[in-house]
Amino acid sequence: MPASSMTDGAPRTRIPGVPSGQRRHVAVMVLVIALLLLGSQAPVYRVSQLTAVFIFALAIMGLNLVAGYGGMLSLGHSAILGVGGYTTAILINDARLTPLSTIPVAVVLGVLAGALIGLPASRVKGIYLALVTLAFAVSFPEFLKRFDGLTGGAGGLIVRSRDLVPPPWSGFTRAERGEWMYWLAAAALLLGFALVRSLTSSRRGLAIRALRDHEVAAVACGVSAARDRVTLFAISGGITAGAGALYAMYLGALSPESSFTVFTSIQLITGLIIGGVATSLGPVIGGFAVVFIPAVTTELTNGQAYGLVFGVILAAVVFLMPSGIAGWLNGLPKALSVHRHRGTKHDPERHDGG
Amino acid sequence: MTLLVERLADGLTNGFVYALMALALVVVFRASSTVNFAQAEMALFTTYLAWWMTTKGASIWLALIAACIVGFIIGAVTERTLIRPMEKRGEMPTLLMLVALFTALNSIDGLIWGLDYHSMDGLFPGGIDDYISVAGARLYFEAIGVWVAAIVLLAVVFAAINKTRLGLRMRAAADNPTSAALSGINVGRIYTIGWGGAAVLGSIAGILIAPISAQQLSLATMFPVLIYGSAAAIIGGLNSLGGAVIGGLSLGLAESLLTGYVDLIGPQMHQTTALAVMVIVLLFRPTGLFGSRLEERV
Amino acid sequence: MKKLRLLVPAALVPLVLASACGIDDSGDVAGSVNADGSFTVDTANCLDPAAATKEIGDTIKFGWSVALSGPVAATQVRVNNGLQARIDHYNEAESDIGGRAIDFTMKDDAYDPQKAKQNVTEFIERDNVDVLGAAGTGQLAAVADDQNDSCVPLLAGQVAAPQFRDAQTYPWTTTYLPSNTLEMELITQLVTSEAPDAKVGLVYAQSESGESYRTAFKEAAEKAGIEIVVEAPVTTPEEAASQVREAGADVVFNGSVGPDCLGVPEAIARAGIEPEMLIQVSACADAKSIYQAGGAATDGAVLMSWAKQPGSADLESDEAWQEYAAAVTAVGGDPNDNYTIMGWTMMDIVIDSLRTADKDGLTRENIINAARTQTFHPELFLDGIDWSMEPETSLGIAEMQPLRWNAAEGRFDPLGDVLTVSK
Amino acid sequence: MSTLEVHGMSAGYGRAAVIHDIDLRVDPGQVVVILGANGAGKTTTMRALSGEVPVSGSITFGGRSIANLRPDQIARLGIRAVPQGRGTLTSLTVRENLLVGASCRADSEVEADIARWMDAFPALARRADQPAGTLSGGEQQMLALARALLGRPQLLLCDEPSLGLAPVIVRDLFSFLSTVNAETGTSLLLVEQNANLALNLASFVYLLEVGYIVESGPTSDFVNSDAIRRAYLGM
Repeated sequence: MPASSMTDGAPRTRIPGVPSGQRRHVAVMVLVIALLLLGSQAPVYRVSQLTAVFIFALAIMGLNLVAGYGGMLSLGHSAILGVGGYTTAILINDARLTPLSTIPVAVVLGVLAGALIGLPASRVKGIYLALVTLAFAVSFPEFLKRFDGLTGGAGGLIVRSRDLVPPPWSGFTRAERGEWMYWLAAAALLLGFALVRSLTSSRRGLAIRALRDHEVAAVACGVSAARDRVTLFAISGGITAGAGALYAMYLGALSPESSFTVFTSIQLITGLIIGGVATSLGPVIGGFAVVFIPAVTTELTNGQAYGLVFGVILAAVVFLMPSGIAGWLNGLPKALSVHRHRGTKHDPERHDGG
Repeated sequence: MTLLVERLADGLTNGFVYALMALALVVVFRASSTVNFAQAEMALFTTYLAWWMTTKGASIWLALIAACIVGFIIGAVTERTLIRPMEKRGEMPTLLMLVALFTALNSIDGLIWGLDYHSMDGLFPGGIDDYISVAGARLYFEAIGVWVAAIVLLAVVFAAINKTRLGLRMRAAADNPTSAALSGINVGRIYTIGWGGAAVLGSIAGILIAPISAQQLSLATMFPVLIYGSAAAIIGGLNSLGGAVIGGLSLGLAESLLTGYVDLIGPQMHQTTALAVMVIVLLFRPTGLFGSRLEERV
Repeated sequence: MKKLRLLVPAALVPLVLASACGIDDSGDVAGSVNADGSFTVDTANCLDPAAATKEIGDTIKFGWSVALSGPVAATQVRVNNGLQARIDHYNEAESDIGGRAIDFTMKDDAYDPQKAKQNVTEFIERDNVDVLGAAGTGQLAAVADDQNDSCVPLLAGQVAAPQFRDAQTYPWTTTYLPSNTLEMELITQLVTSEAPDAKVGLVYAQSESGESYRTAFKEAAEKAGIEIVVEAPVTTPEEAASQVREAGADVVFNGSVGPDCLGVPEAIARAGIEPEMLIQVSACADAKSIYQAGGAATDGAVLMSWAKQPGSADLESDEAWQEYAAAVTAVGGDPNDNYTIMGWTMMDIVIDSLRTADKDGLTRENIINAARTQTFHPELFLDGIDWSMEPETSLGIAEMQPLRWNAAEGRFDPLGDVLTVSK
Repeated sequence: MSTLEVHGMSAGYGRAAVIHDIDLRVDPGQVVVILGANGAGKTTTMRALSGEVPVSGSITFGGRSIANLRPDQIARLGIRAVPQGRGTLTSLTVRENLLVGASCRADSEVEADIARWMDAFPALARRADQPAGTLSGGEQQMLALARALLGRPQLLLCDEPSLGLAPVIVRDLFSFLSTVNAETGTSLLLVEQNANLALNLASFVYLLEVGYIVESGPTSDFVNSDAIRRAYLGM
């Protein structure tokens, strides 16, 4: 199966219940919180940029579930992001709900949207599935325009900042909304991270990877291909829609023509590839790539070269770092240590010699 | 009646262009088992080139030939440098390469030719009085020219594929690359030629559509054509040449008639309509209406 | 899986608890209208009130977030030429705002609201700009709240959407483009006077602007008692033209922009319709790419304008025009471009606000107060049309001149008098 | 003079070699058979010779090195392989399959050759314009053989031609191979499990065991030989 060759999952032998591992977990948590604290002290525009990074990372994390662990390329995640965003915006504007309380609704609708987009995955695969999901991505803005009574049509929706004030219990004032969003997005990202980790290391998760790599064998072992694929899409949809909800809260404005087109999907995929497919850190790195590459190219060239730079980086990563930056980093210690003889990275090809 | 004729004519014009794009996608799919997401952007590049040549005084026919040559080179070079190295790595890396190319090409067009939209002279007379009347509807030579050009082109392509040695080799390579190679066919070269040929088809489609496109010639001209073309190719069956043509024509006609006559769908949803048809076809026939076996690698 | 089942509810519970109460809808007061009709913004709500009242130093920092790449950048770049040329002209030949220079920076947002927000946040927080600008409804929507909370004036935003005109909601924001409501009302005035009892075919694009023209035109037509016989969307120009012909419309209003400015008139001509009047929106004013290219199809087309049109006979002797043309040529732009003219006048208006504000001391507060109460005649506006801002309506452009394209002469000719919105 | 000479050839998939240090030789007009049990490396040997698997060592054909040439280059030099599984071009017609076999030829005798092999296999003639995918297994095997022969090879590589075919068809096939060899002078290199049939046809035998040539010699040495039994049973 082709997808496996680029998804070097960096297998690690971990023995459960060994205290050193737990100590490492604690150490990692402390490090993460320290980094987040450091980030929150950055200048306001930087904090805002980091918030965008976290939100995109979360969206990419959802995509990683299907595209990375599931081996199913989805071009439809822009629509799921939009479902989350529009749910939050509409509930705040029309139902006058507090922003936080809209997130569960957005997640649930995202699960449904994910399942809907993933439904064809039980029947079609590979390039065909990519095209089906592309259909959802292209149709989504048209749906928004068609049902403009609810969605504001082509003009989009605005959520006023006074409706987005941090909740009183958070201790943040209205003026500190940026910081509040930073921490909220960081918390959501960590939650998403934990969820994906627990999912992929569970037995189901292993089954799903087996499905990606050796479908026939996995099905023979009792894995239900159709159901697992749709489930994976549903969970992925929930995560990405959660990111969409945060996106609406962060930005306060939704625009179908510019925020939720197929190009957003391409952006998410590019982020995932650069970060590292089927790695747990890949989406986070991808979030940085998605936010910072345009920022840097804009500073350097001011304009049209942005697409060219993005394309070249994407191609270069696919060529040179098949498992993305995260995969490359994972492989680094191995590469630096003594060359081992048998550790070939390539899939053994079919072995059917007579 | 007049309205019906006009809608049929519009649908046919678009349908032929979709058919050409779908055919290009199918030719590539048969070579490399991938859908060339950058097909439309390759075509956009050569269409810009042709337009630019006409602004420098070249005749549109000369520009067409140049666009075809450059298109062939772009397609062939893409296959050799970006796609062939991904062959062993499978579907996803190949698709990503094409996404990268898609983004980069569009950006390059903008860098070279600017962001303005341009009205482009067509291959056929496009004046206000260049039409014939059918049932009160005006059929413009521009549109009729597209039909004729597309029919001729399709006939040439089908003859080339079914009646020539090169066509035989292409079909053999698409059917069973190993056997083809064991019979002495340089399969790699055939793929390269296939990609080049597909890009030529795309280039011609671009030069046919740009003068009559509502978008005129701009960075956004060709992307919708890709969407419809890929829907048409899927509907017909990704490896079926005839299916691509039938898919393209029926999609063009359905688009024009459905959005024109069915209020429920309404004008906002025309891409959705095409794509919904595609998804439904796929769910019931995963290989499309005329496609044969699904590429399955275990 | 077990872990997973626990995680989800654990995450959801606090969120649901937090939602126990809805949103508090009490608003803030943004400013007050004085007895003389002028406006005083309330700086008490500012995140940093001191910054709003501090005198600006030797350089006025001005940040614009606009699309320099992506699909709409084509026209935007032409607007930007006008902006840049006007700034250069000020810095080189005027410098009369207390001798200050204007430091003008454009950042690309690729028409993406998220990038626009990022740009404006950087402008405010890192670059400490004194004045902001933005283009596009979605982009302005994404930045307006932050910008108002920070009390940095955003002047002459390149947006037609009416929601940003409300001085109480967005006290620190002004927009340049005439609202579609106003333009449509003037168009219906014109239809009533020039073609009474017309059957109007309404052609509209399925875009944000198209839908907004459509809504505004229908409202205005209803008030004026004009009959709309068909509403034809531009799925393709041909399809729209067919529908117009089937409905037997004798006046066509084309509420679409971009390539359809030319595409629709051509399709109308090709469908064999010869309407009494073909009305285009003001955004379709580009003589060269639309009307000259259109030939017979665009001959006699009518549109509303407030600014001078390139190709008019008297421009040769117009000093202001010559000044403008020289400055635009210097930045590599094309003076005979309506979008460039627009950019120039936008910046003209901003500079006038700054000048006026400088009389009371150049602070952000005074800048926005000046911009909210401003009467000014930009040299490139048509004679008899002023830029007039008042805090209640914030219209800016309230009058327009109907123009008719004369294909034989290759220019726009006035059609009747300047029209004013009825009070 | 066409002679296949192989010295010290190793080949395999990825980094694991399947066959080791093999020496082989096929003279003009000669029929050579490689016998061996399942998994001995027979198919790998064939694929190495036809260029489908990367190899180390030396392979020369008519004095020219062909090691690691592409399959199509090797085919054009005059070695044609009939792969295991027959490699039918299923969507092409029978006639087109044959034309593919001749697609590198520029001479005018292609049609004559097609007629000749269709005469030999009347089943192919009857279904000349049907998609080849509709043929039965035996017919597809004959088609594969005819397709290879249309390249007018000097050396024909046949990988288990008897696999999955009824005994009566297998007999026909082998008698046909013998005719071809006699009439055209094409050398044959066969891989077979059906030792009896192969030994009837071949004049020289190689025995392959887990990737190594363990014995070789003229056919006469091997009739009723223990070595053959050992090769098959892997003892």
